[in-house]
Amino acid sequence: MDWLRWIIFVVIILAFALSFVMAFILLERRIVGKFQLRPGPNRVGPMGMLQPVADAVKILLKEDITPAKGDRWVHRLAPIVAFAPALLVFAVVPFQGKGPGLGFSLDQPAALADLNVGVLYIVAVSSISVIGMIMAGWASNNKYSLLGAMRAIAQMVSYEVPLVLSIVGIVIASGSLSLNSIVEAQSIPFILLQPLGFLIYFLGATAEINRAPFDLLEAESEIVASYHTEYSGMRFAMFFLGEYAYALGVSAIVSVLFLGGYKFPFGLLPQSFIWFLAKIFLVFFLMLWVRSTLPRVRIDQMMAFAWKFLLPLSLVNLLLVAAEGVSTIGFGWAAVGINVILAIAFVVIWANRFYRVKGVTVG
Amino acid sequence: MTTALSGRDVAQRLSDQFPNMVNLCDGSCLWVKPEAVAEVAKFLRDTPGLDFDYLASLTAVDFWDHFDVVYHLASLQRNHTLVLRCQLPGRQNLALPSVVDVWRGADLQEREAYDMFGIQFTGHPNMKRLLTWEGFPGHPLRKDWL
Amino acid sequence: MALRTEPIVVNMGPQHPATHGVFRMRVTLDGEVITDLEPVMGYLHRGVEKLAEARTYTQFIPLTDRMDYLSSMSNNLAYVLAVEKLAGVEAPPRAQYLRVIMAEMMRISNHLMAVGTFLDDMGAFHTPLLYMFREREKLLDLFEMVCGQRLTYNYMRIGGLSHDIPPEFLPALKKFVRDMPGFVDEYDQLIRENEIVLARTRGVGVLPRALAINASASGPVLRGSGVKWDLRKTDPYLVYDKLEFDVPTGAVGDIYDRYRVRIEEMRQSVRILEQAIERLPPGEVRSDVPHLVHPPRGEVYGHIEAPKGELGFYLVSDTGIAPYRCHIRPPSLINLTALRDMVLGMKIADAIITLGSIDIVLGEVDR
Amino acid sequence: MGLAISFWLLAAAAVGSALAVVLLRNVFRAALLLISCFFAIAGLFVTLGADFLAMVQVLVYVGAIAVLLLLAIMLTREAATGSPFSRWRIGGAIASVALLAAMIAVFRATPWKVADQSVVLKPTTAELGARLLTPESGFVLPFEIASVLLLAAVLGAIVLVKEK
Repeated sequence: MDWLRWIIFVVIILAFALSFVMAFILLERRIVGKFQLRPGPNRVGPMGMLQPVADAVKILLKEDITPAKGDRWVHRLAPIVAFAPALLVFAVVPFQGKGPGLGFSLDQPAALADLNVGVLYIVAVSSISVIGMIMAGWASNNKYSLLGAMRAIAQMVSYEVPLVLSIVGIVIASGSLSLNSIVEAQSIPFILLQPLGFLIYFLGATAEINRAPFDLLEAESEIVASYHTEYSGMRFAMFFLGEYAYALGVSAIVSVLFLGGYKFPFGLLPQSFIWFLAKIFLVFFLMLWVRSTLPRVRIDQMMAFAWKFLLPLSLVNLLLVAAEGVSTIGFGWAAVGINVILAIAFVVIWANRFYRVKGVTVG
Repeated sequence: MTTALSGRDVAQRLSDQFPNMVNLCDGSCLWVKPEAVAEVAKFLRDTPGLDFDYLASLTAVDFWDHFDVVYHLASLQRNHTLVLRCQLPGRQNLALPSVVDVWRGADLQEREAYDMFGIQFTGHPNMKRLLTWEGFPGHPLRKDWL
Repeated sequence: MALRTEPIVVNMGPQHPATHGVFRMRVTLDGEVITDLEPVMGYLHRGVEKLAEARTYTQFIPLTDRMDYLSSMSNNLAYVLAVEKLAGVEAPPRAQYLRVIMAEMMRISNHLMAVGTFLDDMGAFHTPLLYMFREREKLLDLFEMVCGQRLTYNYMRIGGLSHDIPPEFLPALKKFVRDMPGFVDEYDQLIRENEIVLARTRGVGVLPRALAINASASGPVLRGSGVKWDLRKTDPYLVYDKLEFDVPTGAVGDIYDRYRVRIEEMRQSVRILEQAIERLPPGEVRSDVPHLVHPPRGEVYGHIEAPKGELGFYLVSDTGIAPYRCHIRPPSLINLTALRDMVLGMKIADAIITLGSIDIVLGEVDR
Repeated sequence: MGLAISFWLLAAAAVGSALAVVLLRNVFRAALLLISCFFAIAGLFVTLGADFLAMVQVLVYVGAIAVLLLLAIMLTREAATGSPFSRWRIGGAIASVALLAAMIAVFRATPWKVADQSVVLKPTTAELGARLLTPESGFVLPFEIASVLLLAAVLGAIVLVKEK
């Protein structure tokens, strides 16, 4: 019953993605509120839980505006192009593995499609959304939007490189491009085995989905709302939801690639999708923490960070992982020790050098 | 404590350099002729002992038959002040040299004075209205503008 | 082969999230690099100087509140000091000390707002701002205790204050003074060593010392450029010559220096507050000055060190009950003179934080 | 059957958007349609069982090349009003027809192998890697030469930009 399985999974993924996006929006506002010594939205429903619903209703009733001198069709299409890939990412994310789990057992991995090129698929699909942003920036006929679109391109093109290179380390260690196999390969979570890779991926992904401190695309103090300045109502909501869907997607991918996905750390408890969801929340919380703490970097600093800091480090990481793979060290606890120490050393040394190069004296 | 230089003392120092350019001086102020104001300003800024490097305030006052342009100068090195004034007779075609080249701080203040009183500062790089819009009727701080 | 790009002219403002009000910067960009900038203002122009000519000296006090509405007390103070100088009256000692207390509270409150919004402009997503609002709130409560208002105080009068402080004010202020240094340290920890803040602010928006003086900059902008010039020291008014405090200065004149100067000034203001509370004498708070002041013919330029810089009032009297001419020297406006020089060749993001570091309030820029 | 339908749909989409790329006067829209053409071709790769190739097609052509193309268009003036090369129309037409003729000739002359069974979807990544980099297949040298070439291109680009 292949068709039935597909339909069930499409429904599951849609329900999962949309409900989690709603939850994330609320969570973000509540948690950031706590960071900022204020309660956050707490009036609509118990503990403000219905706030996203109220917002959604409000935003759907708003007028949908198209700029008079903009490119009307591109303007209308852009939110869809930006939003759809966010959902496509979840097609290959495994929620639970084959075999016995907590409570019930599955005869095959719980994913819509356990693609053999799953990692490549994710990278390819997530590079599409930037086209939606470019379309929006162009079609709005607004200078802030255009600046935002140009920033989007610069950001995407630069951060894609270290991002992919850090994934290659994972692929070498697990010997597969399939996400399910990557999870299965993590008897030791890859965050321990490749701490440097995790750092690079997390920073790169944060930049790719435009979250602080790399949220230059939505730098409201500089370019207002950049590419979605001219959007309102439903179409604005699609951009907004798309952003959170990407945050959800990145959280899920980080959980799968580095935190062992649906597995409980070190197999102490049986596998379950519950652990996976918990890890997603953990990664998302990390993003919130960064966002509510750090100021924004400048565009040239962000580019320099990608090319002069992340890229060399990702090459070092790749070399390290490959060397361990072909040598007798392998990917065991010995490698964990070596990599953690080396990661700390490299980050410290390179960070100092990075700032010296930029001529910034600290004191 | 800031000392306010008397107009008379400064007028004496000016008399060699700028004969017949000082209209009037008293204990607090120094009136110079409008055409000399930029040179006098430069002299006040560059002469050792005076060192008026800081233009605290620049404004104008409408006295019906004439306008006064008032410069409040200060010296951050010597901590003394001076009030320099310029009398512009009449109500039409008011103009005097700009002191932007001497003190950059005059930039926006001269524009404001132009906006509010209609006094042209010749030599100002960007003599446009500052607070009201282009095409605003009249100059609001004149006494006859109601 | 040289790469050529099309310059874009962007009108930042008057409605823009980061221009602190209705202020417009006409920016010419080459990519992200600023090649030209022209500040455009006047959207909030209310003709305060003209209004002054139609009001008695006392009636004008509430209007001064509405200029720099983030430091209304300082505006009150600058105005009444100028009028007192013109009319030749003086406030009783208790009023003088209370005025110092109000002015320094106002300075802390203003700097909290200035630093907070500046970090906000840098994209710190409101967290530092809300931390600073926590203390500003306490200050506003104190002001409310004194005069019943939280924003526009109208507390100073010619020859003193409108009324004495309530009994519960001093204990509350003492508690604030005791706690505040800890909070300033907290802000400092939050931001001072942050790599991103350093990378964004060091060497950005530099206002060299010579230009700062020549462009009539004042307040933290001037001191950030390394000029030790504070009217409280150089031309003391009220009882500042009896109080001990330091004038912090920067070294380079970049955004970071201005930010540091503001943080240090908060510490110094707390010091002043401590001493002023200790020495606060008993007695009247208002000398015998009639409501309708008739100053003798003449003119006066009175200036104080307001939180944003030198706030001057130039008053001309024709012996009438209203000033013949009232000119205000707004520090916010004049500090903008050098904005173009500070941001030329920088990135667009730098222009925003440079503007934030100058700390303007449009009510005062436009009056 | 399903494969055939999707093949024809994708082919129609690819040809249609490719035609639109050439015929549209709005350069930005033309570039967007070029992207849709790339997608259709990626889809064709999927129907042929070349999963790795399809993903690389999206990643490289859509994610990198098309995006840079859009950047170039955004930096161009008057991009919405039409292409400035229209006076080369006749020459362009002749060149395209000649190219098309050459390609048809090559297609017809090539002895195509026809798969004797239906396509089996199996992972091609490992196979591709082995073909490229094992000594037996002999693609190691060309592979390295290509990378040296790319490095030279990158260095050249840096030099060009530095001149400014």
